[in-house]
Amino acid sequence: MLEKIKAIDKKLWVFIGLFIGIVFAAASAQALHYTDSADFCATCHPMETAYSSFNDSVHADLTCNQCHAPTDSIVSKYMFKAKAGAHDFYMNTFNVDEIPDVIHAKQATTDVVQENCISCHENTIKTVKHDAKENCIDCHRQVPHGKKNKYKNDEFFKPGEYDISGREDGV
Amino acid sequence: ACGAKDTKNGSASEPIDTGLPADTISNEAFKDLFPLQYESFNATKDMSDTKYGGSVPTSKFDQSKEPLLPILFNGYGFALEYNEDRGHVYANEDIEKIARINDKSFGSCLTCKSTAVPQLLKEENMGDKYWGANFRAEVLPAAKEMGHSPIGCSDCHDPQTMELRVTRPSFAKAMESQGIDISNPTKNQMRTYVCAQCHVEYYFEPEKKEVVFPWANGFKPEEMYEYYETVAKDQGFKSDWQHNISGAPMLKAQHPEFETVSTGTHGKNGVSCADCHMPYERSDGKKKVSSHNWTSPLKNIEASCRTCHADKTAEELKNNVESIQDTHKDALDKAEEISVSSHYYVNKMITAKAPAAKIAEAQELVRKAQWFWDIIAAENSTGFHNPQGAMDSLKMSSEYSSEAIILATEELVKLGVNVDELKAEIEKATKAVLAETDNFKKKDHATNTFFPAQQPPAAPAKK
Amino acid sequence: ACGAKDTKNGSASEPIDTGLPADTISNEAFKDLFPLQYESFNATKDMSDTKYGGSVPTSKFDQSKEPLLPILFNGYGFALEYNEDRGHVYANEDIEKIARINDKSFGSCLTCKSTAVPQLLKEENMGDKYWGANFRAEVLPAAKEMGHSPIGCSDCHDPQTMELRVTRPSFAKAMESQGIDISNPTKNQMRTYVCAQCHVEYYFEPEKKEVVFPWANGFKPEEMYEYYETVAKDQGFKSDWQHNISGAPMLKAQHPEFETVSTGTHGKNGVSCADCHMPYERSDGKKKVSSHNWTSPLKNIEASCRTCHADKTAEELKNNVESIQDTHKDALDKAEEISVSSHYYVNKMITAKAPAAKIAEAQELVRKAQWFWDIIAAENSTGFHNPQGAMDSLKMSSEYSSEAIILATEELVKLGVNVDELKAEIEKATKAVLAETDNFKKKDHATNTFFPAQQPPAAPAKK
Ligand code: HEC
Ligand code: HEC
Ligand code: HEC
Ligand code: HEC
Ligand code: HEC
Ligand code: HEC
Ligand code: HEC
Ligand code: HEC
Ligand code: HEC
Ligand code: HEC
Ligand code: HEC
Ligand code: HEC
Ligand code: HEC
Ligand code: HEC
Ligand SMILES: [Ca+2]
Ligand SMILES: [Ca+2]
Repeated sequence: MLEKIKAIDKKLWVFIGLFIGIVFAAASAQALHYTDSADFCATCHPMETAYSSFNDSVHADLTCNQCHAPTDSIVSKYMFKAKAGAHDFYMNTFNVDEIPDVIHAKQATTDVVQENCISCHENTIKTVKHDAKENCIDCHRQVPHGKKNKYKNDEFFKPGEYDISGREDGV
Repeated sequence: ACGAKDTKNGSASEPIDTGLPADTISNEAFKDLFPLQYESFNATKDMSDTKYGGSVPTSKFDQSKEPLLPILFNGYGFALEYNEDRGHVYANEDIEKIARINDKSFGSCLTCKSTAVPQLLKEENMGDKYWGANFRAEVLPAAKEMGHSPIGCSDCHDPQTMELRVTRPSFAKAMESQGIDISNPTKNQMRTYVCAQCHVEYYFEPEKKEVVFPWANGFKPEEMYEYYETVAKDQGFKSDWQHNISGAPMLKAQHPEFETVSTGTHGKNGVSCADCHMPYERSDGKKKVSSHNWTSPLKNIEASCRTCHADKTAEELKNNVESIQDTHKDALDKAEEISVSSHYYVNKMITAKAPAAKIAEAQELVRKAQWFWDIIAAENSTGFHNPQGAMDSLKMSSEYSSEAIILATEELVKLGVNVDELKAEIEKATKAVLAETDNFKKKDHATNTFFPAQQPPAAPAKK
Repeated sequence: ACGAKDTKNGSASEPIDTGLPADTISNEAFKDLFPLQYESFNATKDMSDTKYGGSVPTSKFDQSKEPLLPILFNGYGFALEYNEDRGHVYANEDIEKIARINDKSFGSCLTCKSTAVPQLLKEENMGDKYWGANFRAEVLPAAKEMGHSPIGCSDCHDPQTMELRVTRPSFAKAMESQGIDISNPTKNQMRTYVCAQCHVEYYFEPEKKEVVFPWANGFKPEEMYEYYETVAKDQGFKSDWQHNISGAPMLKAQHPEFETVSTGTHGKNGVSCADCHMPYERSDGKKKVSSHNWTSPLKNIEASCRTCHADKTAEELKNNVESIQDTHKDALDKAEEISVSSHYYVNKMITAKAPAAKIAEAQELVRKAQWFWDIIAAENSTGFHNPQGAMDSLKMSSEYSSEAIILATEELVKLGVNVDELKAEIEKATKAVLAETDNFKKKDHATNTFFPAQQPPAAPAKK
């Protein structure tokens, strides 16, 4: 077991290196920006519900990483991005069997996102003690992925033609 | 971006052509086309339990379940054998084995067990004769002949396009009787409707023995009861059986999962059966499929509940459910206990020769009381599908049982009956039923010389 | 976390110094410092209603509320006058006016109405004598003298730092009696605890008349009842009053909002009172404040509910609440109706001279039955705070009332009493109460020559 964890860890670090390498090799500011964007994140199947639930929220104009990567300094941002990105990429490519059925935020994500809520909304939360609970999303449960039917797209709610035996219209 | 992209194989939005004949009814025909769903379906073979639910074969008469049932269903097949439900894959095996089926049972019983039913119902096969045809002699052999499966793909999917569909005609008729428009359902609704063709309360309309769902007045227990008192009675359907202790004309309630969910918190908020019971699973690592392993969602809270309740841990969710269920189970036990007493009180009215009109009045109350707990006990979520609604019904049940006992007490005391002795005899009979270890014999201890049977022997079980 | 960073004004981590004396009790002293909260607090003057709640002054005896209460509380002050609650700002006005207060009432009654109480309780003022001191002669004048406010800032805030605080000692004692650690509460908990010092069930411990919350065994109705049967009885507290119809030793239940929420869905999920009843609001267009306009959250669903339930419209949420409340209200009405009958049956037992032991047994059941509906009726959310738990308690109430009636029926018939006549007389008395238009006189019709009063006249109301 321990062996396995170590092995994974090693592979993962190789990936992190690789990822940083790729990112800095591509080097253009645009590439860096692209890897923050919703378009980039959504290239992965597992990110779909996150994308679609975000896409029709008031936060749809943001990039994913305005919430999901540290924004306090360039260094912490790219360190976090590289590690998280490498992990996602690694899971998606080499460890598909371990991808959970429903993806949930890890503690690091919760913490980073929380800091970002605060930094954008400083003005709002300055006008009132806006700190009753541990995290913003303890109240704002639907920001931006929390809709209870988030994996149901419009198609789920479109009236359709279905065969229902015994129905008067006989369809 | 690719949010709209299809992650699942064979989804409805991108109609597929399986190449299978339209009348395919064997699950095995789908095996190679949809190996993941097929495998998942077959996982309903697995047997494991949760605190109140799960799929290990268990008699409902067990001490931990509802040990008073052999008294409460006395005189009916349900006092003979009645089990917790388990995986879909066992449906045909279980109905063949169950002691409730006898040589007089008819076709209707197969309606929710076999993929052959929609075919049998076709004019060119049995047509409307299906319902009343003999179960063992005609219907079951015909279904086997066709190579049927237990609750299979074709019950819910068009075998050619794999679109969801409803194949049992009773559903559409009943929805329309309530005035619900089902002409253009959404996919979200279909994810409930496919289940609602079976997981519902029903009775056999007396003429053709057709399966009918009593929904014209609504889905609540009191609305369905109203239906039985009006529409069903007008049709000539008066009762499922005559109770062997109270002699009351009884109704047997059945698995009203759809009705209960619909009127509860989740249903009102548009949550479908499939949302909880068929969560998306990453079956072979890459592909997401809808789980076809219908069982307790508590076995896979991460995928089923936490899709919507991500702000809670699996442990918290399990505790929430169990605390609802604990409260519910205590209340159900109590309601059944009072119901048992009411049956015996009426038995005593009969033997003490109380006025016939009073007996009839008490029997009416006993029938009603039993309906209101049975429609809850027969529901398989131990209260979770609708905590408030279930408790409301149990409350009404206790009230009606008590009314019957009050009425009986008045008459019995007038006739000089010793109520303390009566209570002692009830306790004695109850204990005898509980003490019997052979489930099939439990029912025999519910009547005795003090409480003689009120039924001519050998009334056949119909449900 | 939000809480850890200093992003807010006047937060706990960045203590403010108001410059006010530690013993400030007047709301007006805070007016200039916190004009927005002050203004919001004063908005509790507004009067408007929702389907079941709201703040328009209304008698609980109204046809649309609980018209049977003058029978059910007969012999006690609550049969004289009992109103729906309204804004905090009216607390002192309402207690001064209420007919339940008389010359024998004592200090304890002011405990949850005035900001002077924590000061009065100090050794240098009245100390422990406060509780039992005369309300009109001693306590109220002392509070006025101090310049008290109705439920004011100092009840929940430290006047110097504005930190949340609990000022009524009964709360801490009761939590500790149940073994709940309150030594380091979170802010989230404090947002409930400040309310839980008043919105709770209580009784007056008989010696000092101190306000006590009966929580040692738990927060559920049956656990509090158990407390009254054990701890309270050992202290010498047997009942709040003797019922004027059944002669039973009764308990009066009071506003158990905290107990009910805590054991319900929201409470178990860590939602606090302030989350729903004090949502952040933009008061002057710029600044957000916590609403201090405590009233029905249904008047401001956008801020109160939709912060957490943003995936539902305000309309959907309102419908969800009202459908829970409709179901609840019907069940409550029914439970009260059966409870009324049980009181009259026992009255008849007394006049028909049934054996004393049987009367006592029936009275015990009547007491218990009333507790189980009253603890629900006295709760102000019409079931919403805990739909399943409330219904469970109503169910138990109906069961106990019925047991009393069953017992009574046996004895009465033995004594040759005509039960039909008894029922007719119950209906007559009930109708007389309902027909009376003067709320203060309703109670007088509950007893008559058929049902003579069981109480010596002029027993003073204590609660
Ligand atoms: C406005 C801020 C914000 C934006 C923008 C945002 N997210 Fe999130 N994200 C969150 C929050 C908040 C959570 C929940 C954190 C928790 O549960 O502790 C979350 C959780 C997630 C999760 C975990 C699964 C889940 O649904 O809870 C994934 C995956 C995710 N986000 C991906 C994305 C992607 C991809 C994008 C862009 C398409 C994106 N996020 C944009 C705030 C944001
Ligand atoms: C290469 C495919 C891929 C891409 C591109 C991708 N993800 Fe993911 N992501 C995954 C997989 C697979 C997981 C599940 C990993 C796990 O749970 O261990 C995941 C999990 C997550 C989680 C939840 C776990 C956590 O760390 O909290 C978040 C948040 C997330 N991704 C955000 C993003 C964001 C933001 C982007 C774009 C900057 C992005 N992802 C791009 C595949 C991807
Ligand atoms: C990069 C900046 C940014 C970040 C990070 C961010 N937000 Fe926002 N937020 C916005 C913007 C822009 C709007 C839209 C403002 C408007 O339209 O008035 C908004 C609107 C909102 C609103 C009000 C709109 C509504 O009706 O839903 C809430 C509540 C909110 N955000 C909460 C959060 C929370 C909670 C987080 C962290 C999970 C967060 N925000 C993270 C920029 C941000
Ligand atoms: C105790 C519950 C609670 C918590 C915790 C909470 N909020 Fe709010 N928030 C509210 C309420 C209530 C509103 C007002 C909603 C309305 O008026 O529609 C609100 C409004 C907002 C708005 C909308 C601002 C506006 O002026 O319309 C933003 C942005 C916001 N919150 C951000 C945050 C952030 C960031 C955090 C974490 C630091 C946070 N909230 C934590 C309850 C909370
Ligand atoms: C919100 C989630 C949810 C929805 C929606 C839901 N169920 Fe359930 N269901 C549950 C839970 C939780 C249980 C209890 C399982 C247990 O006790 O282990 C349950 C139990 C059951 C059982 C008994 C399972 C067993 O373990 O024996 C059946 C059958 C069932 N549900 C059918 C349905 C049908 C049919 C529908 C739709 C009409 C439905 N359910 C909708 C969550 C749900
Ligand atoms: C009791 C009803 C029922 C039965 C029986 C059933 N299915 Fe399904 N099936 C569903 C539902 C509901 C969905 C979800 C449809 C959706 O949301 O698009 C589904 C989805 C599917 C899909 C679409 C992909 C996915 O996983 O969501 C395929 C393919 C499928 N089923 C194949 C089968 C096969 C093969 C069988 C027989 C072994 C079968 N089904 C039996 C109800 C059923
Ligand atoms: C054709 C009829 C039919 C349909 C359609 C149907 N069921 Fe069932 N279901 C049954 C029968 C019969 C059983 C009991 C089988 C047994 O115990 O032998 C059952 C058992 C169950 C169980 C209990 C499993 C266990 O582990 O105890 C669950 C859960 C369940 N069904 C859910 C569903 C859901 C969800 C749907 C729709 C997606 C559905 N069913 C559709 C007839 C049906
Ligand atoms: C598709 C979404 C969805 C799924 C899946 C789901 N729920 Fe819910 N649940 C809801 C909604 C919507 C509500 C209503 C309250 C709300 O809006 O938050 C709710 C309410 C609840 C409540 C409070 C209601 C009550 O009756 O006390 C509990 C407890 C709960 N869910 C547990 C579960 C459990 C356990 C499961 C899995 C078996 C589950 N839920 C699956 C959407 C869902
Ligand atoms: C309208 C659909 C429907 C009809 C008609 C129907 N059943 Fe069922 N049956 C179900 C469902 C759904 C279950 C699983 C839920 C449960 O057991 O409560 C079930 C479960 C069973 C079981 C397994 C559990 C048990 O009760 O011991 C048996 C056996 C059974 N049925 C026999 C019969 C017989 C015999 C008849 C005819 C008298 C019949 N069924 C008619 C839907 C139906
Ligand atoms: C989840 C939201 C929620 C929580 C948490 C909550 N309440 Fe309520 N409360 C309501 C609703 C909704 C009503 C019903 C209002 C109506 O009928 O108009 C209500 C009604 C009330 C009323 C009667 C108001 C009136 O209009 O007359 C009081 C008093 C009250 N609650 C106190 C409390 C206290 C004290 C707590 C904490 C122990 C609490 N509530 C927690 C939502 C909540
Ligand atoms: C010091 C005692 C005390 C405290 C502390 C207290 N309340 Fe009250 N509350 C009362 C009294 C007394 C009334 C009734 C006043 C009247 O009707 O004259 C009341 C009435 C109410 C009402 C009914 C208003 C209406 O419109 O009908 C609500 C809602 C309410 N309180 C909520 C709360 C909440 C939430 C808290 C905590 C944040 C709280 N209260 C704290 C004593 C208190
Ligand atoms: C019944 C209890 C109660 C009473 C009375 C009360 N408050 Fe509050 N107050 C609260 C609660 C709860 C909060 C929210 C605290 C938090 O979450 O930080 C609060 C918050 C505040 C805040 C912090 C800013 C804000 O709006 O959240 C101020 C300032 C404040 N109250 C002033 C007052 C003043 C002035 C009065 C008297 C007019 C008063 N309060 C009366 C309970 C009360
Ligand atoms: C601080 C968050 C929060 C607030 C504010 C809140 N709720 Fe909830 N609500 C929850 C949670 C958590 C649940 C449990 C189910 C879940 O996880 O979604 C829930 C469940 C519910 C349910 C289903 C439970 C049941 O008893 O049937 C209803 C209905 C509901 N809420 C309505 C409301 C209404 C109406 C309000 C405003 C008066 C409100 N809520 C305010 C968090 C909140
Ligand atoms: C433990 C706190 C507490 C004590 C002690 C208390 N009350 Fe109250 N009182 C409340 C609360 C909270 C409300 C608002 C909720 C309600 O009315 O149900 C209230 C409401 C009232 C009301 C307005 C509504 C009504 O009932 O007509 C009056 C008048 C009143 N109380 C009088 C009294 C009297 C007289 C006493 C002493 C016998 C007393 N209170 C003792 C907390 C208390
Ligand atoms: Ca089962
Ligand atoms: Ca009110």
